[in-house]
Amino acid sequence: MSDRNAEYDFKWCPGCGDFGVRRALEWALQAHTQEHETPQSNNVIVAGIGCSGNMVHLLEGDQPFGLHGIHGRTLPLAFGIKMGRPELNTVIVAGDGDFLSIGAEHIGPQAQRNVDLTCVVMDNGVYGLTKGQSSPTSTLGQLTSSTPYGKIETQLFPLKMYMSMGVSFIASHYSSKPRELAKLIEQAMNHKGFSIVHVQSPCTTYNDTYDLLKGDRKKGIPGHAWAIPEDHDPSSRQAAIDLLDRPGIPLGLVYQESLPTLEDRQEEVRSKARIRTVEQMVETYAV
Amino acid sequence: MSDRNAEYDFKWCPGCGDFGVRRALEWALQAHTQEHETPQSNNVIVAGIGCSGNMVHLLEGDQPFGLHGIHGRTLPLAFGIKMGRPELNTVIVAGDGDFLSIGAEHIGPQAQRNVDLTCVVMDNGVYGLTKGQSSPTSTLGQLTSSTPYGKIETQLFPLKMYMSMGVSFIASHYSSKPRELAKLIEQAMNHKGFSIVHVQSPCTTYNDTYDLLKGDRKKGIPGHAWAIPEDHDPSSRQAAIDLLDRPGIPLGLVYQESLPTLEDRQEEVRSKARIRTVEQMVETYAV
Amino acid sequence: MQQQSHDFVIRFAGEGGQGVVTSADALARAASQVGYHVQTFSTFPSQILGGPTMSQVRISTTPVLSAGDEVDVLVAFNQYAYDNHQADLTATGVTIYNSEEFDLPVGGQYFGIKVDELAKTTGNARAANMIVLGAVADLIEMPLEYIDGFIRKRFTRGRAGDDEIIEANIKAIRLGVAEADKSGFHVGDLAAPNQPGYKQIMITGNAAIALGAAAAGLDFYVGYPISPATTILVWMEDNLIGKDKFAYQVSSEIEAISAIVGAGFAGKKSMTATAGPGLSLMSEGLGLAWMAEIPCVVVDVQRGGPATGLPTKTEQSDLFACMHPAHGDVKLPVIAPGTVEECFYAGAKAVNWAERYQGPVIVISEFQQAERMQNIVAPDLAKVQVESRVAYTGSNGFKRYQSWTGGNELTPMPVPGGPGAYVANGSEHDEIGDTTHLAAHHVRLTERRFGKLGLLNDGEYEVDNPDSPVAVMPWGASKGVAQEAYNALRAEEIDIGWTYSMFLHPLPAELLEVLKKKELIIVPELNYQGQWSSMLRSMGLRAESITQYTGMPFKAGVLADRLRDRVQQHQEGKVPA
Amino acid sequence: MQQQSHDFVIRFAGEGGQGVVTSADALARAASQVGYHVQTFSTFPSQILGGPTMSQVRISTTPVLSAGDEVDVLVAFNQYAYDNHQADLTATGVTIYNSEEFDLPVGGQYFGIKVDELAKTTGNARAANMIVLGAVADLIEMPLEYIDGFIRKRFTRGRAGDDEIIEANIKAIRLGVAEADKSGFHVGDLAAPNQPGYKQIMITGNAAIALGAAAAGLDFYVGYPISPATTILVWMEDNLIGKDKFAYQVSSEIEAISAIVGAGFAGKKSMTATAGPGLSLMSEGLGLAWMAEIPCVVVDVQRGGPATGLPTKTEQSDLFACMHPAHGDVKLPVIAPGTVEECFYAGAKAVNWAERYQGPVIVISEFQQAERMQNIVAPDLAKVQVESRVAYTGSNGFKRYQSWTGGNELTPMPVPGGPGAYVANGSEHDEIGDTTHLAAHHVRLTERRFGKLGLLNDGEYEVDNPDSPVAVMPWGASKGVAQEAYNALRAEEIDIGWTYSMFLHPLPAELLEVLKKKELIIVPELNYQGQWSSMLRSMGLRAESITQYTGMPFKAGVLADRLRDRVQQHQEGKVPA
Ligand SMILES: Cc1ncc(C[n+]2csc(CCOP(=O)(O)OP(=O)(O)O)c2C)c(N)n1
Ligand SMILES: Cc1ncc(C[n+]2csc(CCOP(=O)(O)OP(=O)(O)O)c2C)c(N)n1
Ligand code: SF4
Ligand code: SF4
Ligand SMILES: [Mg+2]
Ligand SMILES: [Mg+2]
Repeated sequence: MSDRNAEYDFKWCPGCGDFGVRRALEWALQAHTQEHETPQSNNVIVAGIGCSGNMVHLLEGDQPFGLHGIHGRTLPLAFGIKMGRPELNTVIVAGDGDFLSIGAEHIGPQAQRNVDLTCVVMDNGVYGLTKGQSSPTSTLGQLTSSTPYGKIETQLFPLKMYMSMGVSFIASHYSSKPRELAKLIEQAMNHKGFSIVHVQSPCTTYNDTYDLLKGDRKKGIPGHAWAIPEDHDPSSRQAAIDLLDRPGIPLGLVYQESLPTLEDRQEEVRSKARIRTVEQMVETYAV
Repeated sequence: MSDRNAEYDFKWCPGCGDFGVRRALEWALQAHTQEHETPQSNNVIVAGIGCSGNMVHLLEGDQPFGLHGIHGRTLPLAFGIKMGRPELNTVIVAGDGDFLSIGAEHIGPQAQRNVDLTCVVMDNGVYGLTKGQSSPTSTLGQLTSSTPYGKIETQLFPLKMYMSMGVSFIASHYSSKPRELAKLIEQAMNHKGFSIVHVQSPCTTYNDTYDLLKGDRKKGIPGHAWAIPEDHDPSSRQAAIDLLDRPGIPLGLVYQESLPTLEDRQEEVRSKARIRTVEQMVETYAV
Repeated sequence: MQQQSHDFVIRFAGEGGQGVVTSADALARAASQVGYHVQTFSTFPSQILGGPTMSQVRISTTPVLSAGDEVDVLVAFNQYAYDNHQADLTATGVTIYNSEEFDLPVGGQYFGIKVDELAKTTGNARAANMIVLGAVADLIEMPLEYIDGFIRKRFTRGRAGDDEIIEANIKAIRLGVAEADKSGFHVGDLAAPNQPGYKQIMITGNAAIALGAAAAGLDFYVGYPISPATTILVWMEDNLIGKDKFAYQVSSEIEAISAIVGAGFAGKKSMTATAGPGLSLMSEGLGLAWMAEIPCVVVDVQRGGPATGLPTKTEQSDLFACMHPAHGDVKLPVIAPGTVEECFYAGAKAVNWAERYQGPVIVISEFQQAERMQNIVAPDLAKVQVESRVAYTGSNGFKRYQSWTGGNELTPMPVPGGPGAYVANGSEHDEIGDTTHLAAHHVRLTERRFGKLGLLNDGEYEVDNPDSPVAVMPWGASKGVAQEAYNALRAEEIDIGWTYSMFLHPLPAELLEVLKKKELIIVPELNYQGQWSSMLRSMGLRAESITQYTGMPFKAGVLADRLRDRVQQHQEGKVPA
Repeated sequence: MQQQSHDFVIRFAGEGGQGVVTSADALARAASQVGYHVQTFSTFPSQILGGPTMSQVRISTTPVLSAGDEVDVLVAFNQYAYDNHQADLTATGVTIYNSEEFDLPVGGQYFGIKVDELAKTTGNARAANMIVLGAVADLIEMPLEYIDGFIRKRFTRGRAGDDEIIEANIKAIRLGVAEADKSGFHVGDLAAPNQPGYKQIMITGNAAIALGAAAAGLDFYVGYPISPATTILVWMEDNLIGKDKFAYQVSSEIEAISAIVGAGFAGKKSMTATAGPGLSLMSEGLGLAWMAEIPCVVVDVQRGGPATGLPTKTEQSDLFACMHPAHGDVKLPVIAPGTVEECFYAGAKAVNWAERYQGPVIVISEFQQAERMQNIVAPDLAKVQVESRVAYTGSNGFKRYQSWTGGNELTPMPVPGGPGAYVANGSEHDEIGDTTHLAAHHVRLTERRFGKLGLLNDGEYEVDNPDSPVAVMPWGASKGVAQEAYNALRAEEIDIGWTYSMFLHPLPAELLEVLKKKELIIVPELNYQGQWSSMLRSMGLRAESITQYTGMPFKAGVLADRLRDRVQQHQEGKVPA
């Protein structure tokens, strides 16, 4: 966290998309703490391993708590935090490799539990920190240091996968619009349940997709990214599915559904359960 | 493999669905070896850990090769076999816990590679071998030894997940119709690409769903399982998606798509690649 | 008057579902209620229903140290059971068999009972077990009122019909007695129990670990099913629930370890339990807990290994994996309870240690102890100390990962929601948890991580005959049988000492001093490599193992012989072959 | 005539992107082409672009054992580089700095060059590095034709314009020389090289491991990116491709280990490479390979641990994890190459061992060796033996898991598609691989699994001054620096012996005999716990460590001092504090 810690020796490359995402996250945290009148210390950032995850050390200003664990385990770590301390606003920051490759197994269970977590996934279609190997969102045929003859796996489409897994809040955006992105992240934090904000955050060094995303007005080349139309109804599953059948990167809230959260269901169980003191537990073994 | 090995001490409970699946698998292997005039030794069964996986020891008659590894890793083990030896007919037998819980991370990558594997998943909605805990396909609220107050996770719908992940052959059936099931498994073996035959294989001891699946004609109670209509077009993604939106368990071939397999793409790479002898590799380091 | 026996072993054997376990359970409870010491041992088949099962009860007037090598009374519910177990009978042992299932040639040391037929005559077909129990009681001359008392207690549930059931069962007992009388066999005369002056409970090793952890204030449990640890998960689902407490089944062991690290970071006392395969999957997560200094407890209930191994067999072969579970410089605190009673205190101490040194703690138990049932002194909860981490309460800007060079308390740990925000980091880090690769931080924090272990210096230990140059040092569930063997050798006046602690790491300092003086430390352990003696040697001690890797516990007699030989060799100055 | 120096250390330091590494690389190649021995050592920042970087070249007339403690010539591309590295200069050391970037007060042992400005005058801005090289060459009196020759070789690519480029670079060299002359500084007089009588290659440790494995017939490689092992994955993607051969990036280390086990089972020679965090994730899979007896190779290129640790630092702290990676009774063969040359033979031997004993083999290397570039004797491929498992060729009904009680060949292994179908099983099993829990099978197969290790008895080793009661025994990449320290002590006629093998398990039997005779074995190792000496002690040897856990390699001088002290203490009969 540069200002607190001059010594910290990682820096993002000039132009890295993660700069924009950091701004957006800082704004969202501010807005959230103000709205809920909670202290910054009530926020916990659970970071993946990657250039993206290093964000937890690069946030500026008043610091939240952080957990920078091991590669691919942000979700189960955050699940443990949230199951134990539901009142903490817990936010995951991770890359496409961390979240969708080595950590892929953990998305489904959180969706089925509808744990009240907010995930900010920084997708650059490449492994940045290890210097440019292919990731699940790299395109078929893409040349990377680990695919010298082109990637031979088809590209994963995370948004569709989130839908099929029952994630209850799904948003998509890119790093160049921090203000809009901040709003989405804030919405995600306020959503009661499992939220994923999937952000295109280009890697200027190994996979610079800025032009692709934005296109070129002068040259009349349309960008891959397109704003979700005003009239899209995010509460409609079918509308969301249709939206995701369109090519390119939608910008905005794709889907939001209000469902019981893990916390709600834990409370239900507690209300049903026969709650025993330790003394009573011992008694059950009396000879 | 009871007849070869009197000493093997695991038995399925009377009525276990896995008996029917075993028959079907034996028939499918026979048909496949006959059709392709390959020896039984060309078949490899990669088994998960569970009552279901024990099938690899219970197959009767002429024996294929088997790999009975560790819990949840059938797919990457089979991927290694297939990538190294594409000519081997490699079949996975695993349970819902093994395939969809601890092993869930491995489905996506095989789908994106379209590895030519056949998976026979025996879904009984419970962990059988460990004596009846809940699994991803247990229903919300289901009472099991590990959910004394009811399961508080929503149920996973594997067929929909397979679709969204791009699995190129998806079939669904149940254990009580071994002849039909055998046909599907045989089709899956013949499908060039990643095939999953998802079988409802009831656990008579911990989660007996026979009546639920079949219903009761006399009492006029309809069964959950229903035959996929003749006119269903398995080559249509949309048709498959619509089919899966209907409640209950479809019986038959849900979806089949012909795509390049991993093997095809490996060959492509080989044809592009600059292939070097070890001598030539050494030369590249000459001072 | 013929002299009395103080110790009997009764084994019930048959198919799963024939009441093998329930009969053993009933006998054990009946005996314990009147003050006998009991211990049960059971083996299970791999299959789910049916399959050959056995469950044996050892009844004694003094504390039971092991399951017992030989059987005094065998109850065989089918032919297979008789064929496979009769060899374990003592010379005077007698078999009771179910003559509705099979028959045996006349003239052997056995007699048959038509159990179900007789049961019907009591008006309660379910009373079959009691007929068997009656016969057993008669053979060892256990006073019937003991069993009657048990029956009254068990079936007095304030329901209509209780009395009928009680009457039927008591009648069944009498029918069994009559059968045994008819047979003319007599196995011995069970001495009267010494009424214990304390409150006792009857519990299994796994339940005791869980109960101990709960007693130390466990808040959070997650687990993934695996034999023989599953019963801890089930126990927690039933018991660890309440305000701010919860237990939950997760999707894998990788999720389990990650979740308890998350909960531990968030301020919760958290735990999971698994067996070898799960422990291997927790490797990276345990390294994270060590590196980021997060309190949590992992229970490893060992089974036969490696890999999927032997899920229903006992072994002590995960010790290396528990001490050094991950890459890098890591050595975890390891507590290895050796009795059902120690299981309770191990569970409690593990939670306390995790909180005290702010890191992961391992409890290593094993199959033979997991479902072993034993009557033990009821733990006095008032005496169970409950420790909680020192939570940071100051203002922000706290250096959570500051150097620590000793003292009786570790620097406090900030808790999310409170002051002192920092990053709990699995990469090497500076004082506030930011990643760094500077040598100075790696050096001082490596020393902090290992230095903290010095706070765990309160482990109890046992030493007997301290002046002997040779000592036996069992670990884990081999303790009881080793003690039995040791006692036998001491009775022969062989010069051998006893050294034991369930605290394998850190090893109590005073015990280490005792061990340094030994010319030879003999470690009986159930693994191939001799894992514990190998670690003792790496500490500079002269240790050697007596190993067994059959999947079964040691037998006291066999172990005594092997110990005797080794001690003699040593006395004669021979180096072992 | 002034006397000549046989050994120089030149360090280039600056921002990533300023040509630090390319300059070092050019100097190393130029020197090696004329027959000097060279070794490079570099450190990298955590960030991807820019950041402080340094790369140093040691040039010697005799084989280079370590990176070198002190620097003779420092090339500083910016102020930060000068400030952070000038302390490492020898008393007579000189700094060349880029005076376009910063300036230094007059009067120090340094001089500035306006590199880019001068480069332009050559008509080729890219020639900047050559100006620096010219200056360096002049300072150490390296004949210019050496560098000219290198330039001609490098830029003669049969393209139009080659000549212009060559000319410009040669001109740049002369400009650099002139600058150095102007400065009046002179560091020494580099002795002439001994033209090597053999073919040599210039290669890094990671590439050498990969090349060695390929030479032994590797078929199949999968890997997941992780520093410092990623370059092996990239190498394989570029090279391991052809009929029946393939390399592939998978989705995790758990998939990687599982995939190579699958491929190994299917008859392929398979390998993966990772670092500590990945090794921890491979724990369960390695146990499976051991249990089911599947040949495969895992390379662990160590970095600082535990957990995510220090990805760009060097450490030798994964040894425990490599030997005992999983729960249960497992002890894997471990090969720890100590030089770039040994990396090649370690890669080859690992593949051969895996095939020979039908199980997993570990190669343990480390960061400091991964990207170290060194000119070594070109391996004679004709001499590299290639072993393949004995595949079963008989009829069906073969007992793949039969008992094996020794001999010079293991029982054959059936290959899918061929005869002898069986189940490769991670649960304990009978002869045909069906799961069993019978003691007899667990006993005989445990003995088979450990007995097989006896087949790996062909490891080479080194012993020097064998009669000394004390010996130094380094392992892994600390070998070179330890040898340098050892040579220094021997030059002082201190009585100390040398013992070394890259084969840590199984340890060559003859070496073990030598070690048993030692009163003291001193192990210099880069970890906190003294992992190797602790294992030696568990083998009954009198070993002790000299540890360092800074993330940096040992310095030869410092190590020599620590060794000298320890030897003296021993001679004076002192027990170390
Ligand atoms: C278990 C493990 N495997 C591999 C690594 C090496 N590693 C560090 S970051 C990373 C992936 C980075 O890609 P991504 O998650 O997309 O993040 P990015 O750097 O692109 O933001 C990998 C493979 C690791 N630290 N731990
Ligand atoms: C790593 C690991 N964790 C847990 C287990 C214990 N275990 C054995 S089978 C099984 C799950 C069985 O459920 P499923 O896959 O549905 O198969 P079924 O028995 O229902 O056919 C589990 C958790 C194990 N063997 N290995
Ligand atoms: S490598 Fe790519 S992702 Fe990483 S910091 Fe640089 S630009 Fe950003
Ligand atoms: S427990 Fe269930 S799944 Fe397992 S064998 Fe019995 S019936 Fe089949
Ligand atoms: Mg990325
Ligand atoms: Mg199941």
